[in-house]
Amino acid sequence: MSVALIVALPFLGALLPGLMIRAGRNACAATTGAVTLLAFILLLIEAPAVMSGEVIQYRIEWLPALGLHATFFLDGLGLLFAGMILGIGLLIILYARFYLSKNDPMGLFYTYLLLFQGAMVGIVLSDNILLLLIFWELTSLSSFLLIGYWKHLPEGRQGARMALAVTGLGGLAMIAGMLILGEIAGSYDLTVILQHKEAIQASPLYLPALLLILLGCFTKSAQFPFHFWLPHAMAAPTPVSAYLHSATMVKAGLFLMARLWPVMAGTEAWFYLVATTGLATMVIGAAIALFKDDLKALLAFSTVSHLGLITMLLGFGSPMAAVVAVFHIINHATFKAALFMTAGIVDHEVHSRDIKRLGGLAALMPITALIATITALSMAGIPPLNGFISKEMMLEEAAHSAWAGNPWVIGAVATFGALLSVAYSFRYIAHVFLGPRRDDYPQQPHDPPFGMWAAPALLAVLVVLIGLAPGFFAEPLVVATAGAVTGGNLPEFHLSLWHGVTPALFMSIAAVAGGGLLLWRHANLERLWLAAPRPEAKRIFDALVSAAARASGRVTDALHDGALTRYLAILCVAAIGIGLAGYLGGQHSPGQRPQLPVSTVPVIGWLLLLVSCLSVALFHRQRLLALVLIGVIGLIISIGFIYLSAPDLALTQISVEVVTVILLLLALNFLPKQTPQESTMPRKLRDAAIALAGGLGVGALCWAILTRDFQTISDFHLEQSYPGGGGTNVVNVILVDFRGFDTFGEIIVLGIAALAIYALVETILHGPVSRRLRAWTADQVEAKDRHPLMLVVATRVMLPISLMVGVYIFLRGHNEPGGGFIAGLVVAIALVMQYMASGFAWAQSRSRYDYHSLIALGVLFAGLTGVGAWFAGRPFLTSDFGYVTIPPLEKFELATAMIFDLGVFLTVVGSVMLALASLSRIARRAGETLNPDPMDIDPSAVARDTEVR
Amino acid sequence: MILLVEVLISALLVVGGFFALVGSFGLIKLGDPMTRLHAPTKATTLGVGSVLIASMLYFAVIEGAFSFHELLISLFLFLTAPITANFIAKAYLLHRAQPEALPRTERDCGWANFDAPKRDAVLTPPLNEDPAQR
Amino acid sequence: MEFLVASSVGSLTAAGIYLILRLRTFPAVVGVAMLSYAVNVFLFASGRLAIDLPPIIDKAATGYTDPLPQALVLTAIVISFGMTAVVVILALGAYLESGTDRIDTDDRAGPQ
Amino acid sequence: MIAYALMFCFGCFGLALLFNLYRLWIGPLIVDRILALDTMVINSIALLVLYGMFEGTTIYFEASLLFAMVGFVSTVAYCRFILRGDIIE
Amino acid sequence: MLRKLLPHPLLTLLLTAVWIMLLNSVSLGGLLLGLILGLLIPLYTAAYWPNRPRLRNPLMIVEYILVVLLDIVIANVVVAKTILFKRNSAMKSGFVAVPLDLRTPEAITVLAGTITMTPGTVSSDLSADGRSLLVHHLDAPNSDELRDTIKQRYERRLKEIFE
Amino acid sequence: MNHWIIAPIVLPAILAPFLVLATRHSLRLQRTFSVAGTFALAAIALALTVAAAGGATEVYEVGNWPGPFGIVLVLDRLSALMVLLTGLLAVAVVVYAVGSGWDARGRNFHPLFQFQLMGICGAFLTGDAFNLFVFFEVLLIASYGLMIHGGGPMRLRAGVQYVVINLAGSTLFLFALGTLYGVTGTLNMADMALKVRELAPGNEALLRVGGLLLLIVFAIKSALVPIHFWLPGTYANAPAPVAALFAIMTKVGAYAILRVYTLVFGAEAGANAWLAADWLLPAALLTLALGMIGVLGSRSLMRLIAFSVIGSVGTLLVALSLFTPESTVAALYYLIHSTLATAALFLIADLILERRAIGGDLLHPAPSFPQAGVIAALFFAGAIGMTGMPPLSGFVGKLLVLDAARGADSMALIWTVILVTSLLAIVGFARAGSTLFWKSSAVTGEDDRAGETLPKAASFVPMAVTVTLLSAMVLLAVLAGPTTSYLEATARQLYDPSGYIEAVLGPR
Ligand code: NA
Ligand code: NA
Repeated sequence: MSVALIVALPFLGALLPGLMIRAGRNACAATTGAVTLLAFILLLIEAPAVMSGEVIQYRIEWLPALGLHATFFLDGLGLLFAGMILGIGLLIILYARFYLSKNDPMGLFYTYLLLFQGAMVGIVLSDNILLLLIFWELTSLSSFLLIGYWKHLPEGRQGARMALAVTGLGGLAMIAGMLILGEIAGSYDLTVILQHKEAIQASPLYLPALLLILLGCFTKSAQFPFHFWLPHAMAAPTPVSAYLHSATMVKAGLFLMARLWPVMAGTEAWFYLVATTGLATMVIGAAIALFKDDLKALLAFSTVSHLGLITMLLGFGSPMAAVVAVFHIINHATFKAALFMTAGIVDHEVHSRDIKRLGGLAALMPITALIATITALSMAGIPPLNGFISKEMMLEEAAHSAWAGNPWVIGAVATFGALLSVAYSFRYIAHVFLGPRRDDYPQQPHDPPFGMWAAPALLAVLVVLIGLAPGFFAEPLVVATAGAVTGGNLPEFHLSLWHGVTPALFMSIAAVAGGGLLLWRHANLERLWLAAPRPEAKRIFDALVSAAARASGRVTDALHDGALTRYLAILCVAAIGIGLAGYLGGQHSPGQRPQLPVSTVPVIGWLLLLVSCLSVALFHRQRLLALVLIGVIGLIISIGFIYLSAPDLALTQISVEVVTVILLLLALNFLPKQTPQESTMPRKLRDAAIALAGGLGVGALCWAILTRDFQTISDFHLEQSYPGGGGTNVVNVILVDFRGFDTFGEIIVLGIAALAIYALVETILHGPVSRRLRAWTADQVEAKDRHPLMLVVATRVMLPISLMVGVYIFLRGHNEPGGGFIAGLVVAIALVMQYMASGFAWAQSRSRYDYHSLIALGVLFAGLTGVGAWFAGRPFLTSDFGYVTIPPLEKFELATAMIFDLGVFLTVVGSVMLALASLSRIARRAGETLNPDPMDIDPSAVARDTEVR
Repeated sequence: MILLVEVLISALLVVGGFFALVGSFGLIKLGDPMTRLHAPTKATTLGVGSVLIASMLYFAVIEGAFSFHELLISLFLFLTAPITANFIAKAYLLHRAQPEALPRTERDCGWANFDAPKRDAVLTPPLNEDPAQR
Repeated sequence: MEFLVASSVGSLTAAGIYLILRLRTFPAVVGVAMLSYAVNVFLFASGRLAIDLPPIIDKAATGYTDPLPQALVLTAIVISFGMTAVVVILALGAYLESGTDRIDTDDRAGPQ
Repeated sequence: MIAYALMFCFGCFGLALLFNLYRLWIGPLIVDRILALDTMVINSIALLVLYGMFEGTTIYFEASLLFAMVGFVSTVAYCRFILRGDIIE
Repeated sequence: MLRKLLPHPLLTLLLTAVWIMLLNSVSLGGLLLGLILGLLIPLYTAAYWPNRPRLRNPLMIVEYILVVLLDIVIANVVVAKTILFKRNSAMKSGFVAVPLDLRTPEAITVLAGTITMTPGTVSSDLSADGRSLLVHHLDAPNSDELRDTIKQRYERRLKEIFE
Repeated sequence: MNHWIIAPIVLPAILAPFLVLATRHSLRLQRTFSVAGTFALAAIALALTVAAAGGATEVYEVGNWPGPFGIVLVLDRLSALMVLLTGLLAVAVVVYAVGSGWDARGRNFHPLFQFQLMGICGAFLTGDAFNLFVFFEVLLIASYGLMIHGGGPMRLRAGVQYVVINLAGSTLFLFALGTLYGVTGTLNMADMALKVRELAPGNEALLRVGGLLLLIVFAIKSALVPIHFWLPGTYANAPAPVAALFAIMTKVGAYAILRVYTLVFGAEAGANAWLAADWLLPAALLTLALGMIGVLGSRSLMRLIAFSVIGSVGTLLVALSLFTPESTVAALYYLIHSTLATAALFLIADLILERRAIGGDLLHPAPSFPQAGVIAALFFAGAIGMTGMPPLSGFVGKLLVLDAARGADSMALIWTVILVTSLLAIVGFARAGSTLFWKSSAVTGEDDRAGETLPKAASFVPMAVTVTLLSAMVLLAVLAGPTTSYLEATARQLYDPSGYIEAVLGPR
């Protein structure tokens, strides 16, 4: 339980700093510190048991489907890392309290810091590798925030993004690696995985898993060639650099290598990948560090170098090397965190981190100088400090390792690395603190307040103590930790300052001497270094990312440039292609259905249709003509429907077509009347080819279906129409009864269309369009009479007759072709006729129906008819009907379906009229005037008027 | 009697077909849109009219069920055909005819196509309110 | 007869496809209308063809054509009418707002 | 006899439709094409009536009626568009 | 009161007839429903037909219809002959203005319709004040004669019916 | 018969006309009813989900006509889940729309919104192929109305494109349905499944044509490459709350694919089993790749999010295309997640666009804006969700997808694409976020404080909604166990369609 709590505490506490900042900066820091301290204490409570070899576990079931569980375990390795994370974390919190300026949002900083801390603790205490992945990614995210904390600095932004990109890449690789590992081991639990060394190393998937996991580790731990992100992350505030980039996050990779050491290490692949990478990183990092003038950059690359060292040790695969690795991890954490803090102090006091502008600070800030010197000497590996011991042991291991059969390569290169390390460490001391006292500092630097140097001082003390008495101060922890790393087969060893006269001693002496020499000739070497061509990692990375972004942008823009016509062409080709593939992919036998005979008139109709289709394609640029042709096609299709026994379809088709044409004409009035000739010939040919392919495909499909027999469910509808649905027009009974639900949806579509049109017109009329419309002038010659007398008179007679026809079609629909929908259209067309004759305004002023309400009522009628069935305990839309006889009249039928159909009727009328009304508003905004009279000239009215007026 | 009616029906059908054909033939034969307008408006109405009468007779006598639908269709056609012709003529006049070439109205105004209505309607400014909302 | 219907559907489709690939909104709308004609006939034809067998229950009838596709087509006609109405008004609105009736936009710079 | 007459009549109206198609194709004015369409509608109505006689059924009459109404409205609409631009003003 | 409930008695009659025509059968129920609709629908549409003219001489309508039907038949034969046998260039087509004495819009419409449906003439436009009718003739050697025929044969009768 | 099954359709279908009829002139009343109705819908959906969790497939025979002759609605775990997701999303969106005042920027927002919900719920519940078409149309036409809500030239032009492409899609839907009916003679999906099993071999080719055309239709809806083109323009130009609601729209396509190709073309379809799988996987991988490339390559915020939607659809369909119970669990989990993530991101984008006076939608540095800090945090969280990083549910979802791909023939390819595109997304979102928030603060220095003057109350509701959506993702991650066990049961139901078929057609 407490293991889980140690992980959870930083997360739970993460909100507190944000809240406490109102109580002041001290309270904020204290709260953060208290949370961390609490976790640290919990850890210490468990420490004795762990040191004695116990493993503490805690498990919460989370996601069995995946094998992802909240399981934690605490062993020596976990203890060391968790202790480091929390312990150094405490010091960083203290340090940051004084480091951050008043302008920096401190609450946010501590929140991020706690999040990061929790994620780190999570990594080192996870027993489930998927859970570990989660924490792993969380460290990337929280470090992104921490690095970018000073968001106004471009370096901070770039550094944060680079760190995120690189560690993100590694994290993703690791996901794959971990999943493979889990696959091999049959579990995602580390405690289980660590038992399966043989199975894992024998698996063919071992190498991919290893590569992927190492990619994650190397990126996180800034191993060559992924070392470049680390220095740029140094744009972060110094506490962040000290914490993330020396003590914790960069060690996550090391931790994982150590964690998986028992099952992954010991193979050739492991050795060559890990040891070589480590060695290379150690030397390259050190070389770069030597020539960095920025204090933090120097320290950053020194960190890279030391991480390489540790990686190399882990790569050796021998238990003793692992022991050394663990020991150096501890030592590095102590001196490097302290060094970062001294660098921060210098920056804070002098306002510069440029070595070239520093020097002689020992006299001005003696305490800082002392701390820096001790820790830097430890970094250089000078006795009697802790760095010396672990470096000696490292050189010893290096001396005993052979690379590709060559026994001295590793030793030599490692010594060279150590030599460089000595050089930059001495440089840090000599060029910053020693030398003549300078007077060109903007203000006199002096030692900071106690709170700021307390933390590094404590670490410096540790550096000395471990150096002097490693057996007492470090050995138990190293034993416990290394025991965990090596999986129990720990060699006999003893940590001490003096190892005797070993090859390592001579290597060490060579390193110190060579390092001194290098520093002495530093100026000359620097000239050489600067003159030498070397890849600037940041520039490469930036170029890579921006090239990727640019390429992505180009691909994206090229594909998604808004050319709908191309999108549609692709859609058509895709549909044709997949249809063809489907056809070719299955058995096909030609149909056996006898075909209907062909007589002359249908052939003529067919000819008409074909010619009209061709004409539409050819003449479509004359838009009015295209609409006339649409009219022709609609007419022929309607006749076709009648001929082929579908009278309802014919009625619907023809009336829908006329309303469509009217709508299109209304819209066309404000659109260009001609389509310009702008397609190139190849394009036309391409489109024609697609069109022909589509036409052929659809035609062939239709033919294939028409010529084969089939069994259909509609026999039921034919049988049940009269007895069950109470109507002889099966199509209508299907519409209002069997599949009334479809019709319900359909009228809603219509209603929505009208509402959407209305909303659209409303919106555009309230926008800039309104102004443009006011300035609109007709683009074609206009006749002078708006409402010719003859049409007005004719419609006066036509309207009542048409309404009669509408009622008739409505009433007979259940038994004969017709129904609510067609009736609605007939009535709408009759009204439209009236509107065309006498103008919208006049006609509208005669009937004050609210079309919105008509639509709503229609849908409600239909819907409530459906709901009504609930009260009879029946499902939605269950119909009922009965026959009524009132003498002396004939028997007639009453059906609930009629009410439903009435809803359909109302919706249709309302929708059509609302759409037309909306369009006429555009015209009105375009300057059209209202007509108070139904016709332009009424000769009889003139006679009457002269009397009245 | 039946035979007589059959002959009558057949004759009507033949006449109807013939006139309809002539009407549509005129539509392609005649040379100028205004004259073309004559062909379908007249010939076709008689063509369709004959067919409608034939149909009425047919259903009444041969099928034994009176049918009045045809009357209704005729009513519609007779009501609409002149209006359609009038509109087509106006559309033609607007774009193809010179107003000066037309005979004078012998009134103090021109033809409605080219001259604004004499007793002009009192035009009101555009309303801002939405007619659909009233 | 089957051939006539199938080839009609094919030519309606071809004309429709050709038109929706044009560069202006109006031809596209006309193309959409053509396509809905095509698909309505296609859907209707999926119930096979029959002459003078309307699905009106009648003792004298010798058979009935499949009523179900007819009902489906009716629904489809109405729906495509609604859709056509919306798209044409939308095209008009876009033209009035933007001053162009080109159907392709230039999305490369992203929306304003 | 009626059957022959019907056939003749079908033929006439069919041919008439072809003539209409020809006018529709060549135009040259849009007015010509509208006229062709209008004539087509009227010829179609006759064809529907003939078909009703041929099949001995009256269920196609509503369609003829509707054709008449709709043909009128659409012709007027096309012409009004030419005349005034706005067909409902 | 009665006028409000029965704004168009003739129309009601016409609509009832239309209903029977639609039903295609005569039955008591059908007649009743037709009558009800014939009463209701004009109540709604009356607003669209203000200033309905009163027919002065309804019986005259029958005579008029017979005359016109006869003319239509003749006109068809004449036009058919013209179309089939006359060269396009030989046709004497052109416009003629017919001044109107009629004032009622309904009457003018009927006249214009009649002209369109009868021999070789199409009513093409009205004058801006509605008192002159523009008629196109397909093949009329003497346009004055044509105008007189129109006025004598149709307008006179309509004047009697409507005004 | 349980009438509640149809309630998610009938409630909005009645509410919408009621809004038009009774409350058209009062925005306040509209809001009250619309919000209340949406909450009621969510509550009903929750109850239905609880009912469905019992494991029985419930059928509602509309009009009291038995399947396959009438239209049936089917409530099983999958449909219940989808309706629930719709309900919850709708609550968030409607509250946001009201809180941000978006609903007042045009007419008829609430009726259109309710109709949209009706269409979506209908599509999830129906057991009839043609009825599915009808509901697709309902939800589409409502979405047209919503998409152009508020107007503006770019939005309208994008609207035209959206509508035209979908009209083409609807046409294709009917072609597919016609073909399937022409071959099987039925429209009921359960019945169709049976008919497919007994199909004469000579009809196979036509059946496949129909089935694959249908796939194209659903692929358009779910924005699968190469027919995804409509999505960026549409989502980038739609009003943000509408775009947030559209988060469920692509899922309708995914749902339909899952339903049809497990039920009709499932294991027992003989030679036509798993008809969609071979096509779906490569397309889904391409979708994922193009989507995330788009995230990296976008120069405006709305487009970036739109492309991330495409990417997430790709991930979802990759999982779906494997057609195993495990992959379906992963797909459905990811579906829930990506719906929440998409919605959250669009709402966050709206918060940004509402405040960013200069620069608008473009990813260029511009002066900082009020409340940038809080919104940056929200954006960061949203981006974490979308890119699939912990602790939000995207990470779990991605792990599930990767895990489900284990053992598939193309495992290496799938893993590579998913992981590499994740990196693209991470980099893309990081660039966008740092440009929007970090560079912005650099442009004017430190006038973040300007935000403090803005009335906080006005932005409380929108922010609260956004935070709720983000929290929902955390919750989804925390409750991954129970969620996946529901989804496992769902997948079991899907891969053994006999229960569904028996429920619809009776025992045979
Ligand atoms: Na029912
Ligand atoms: Na319908």
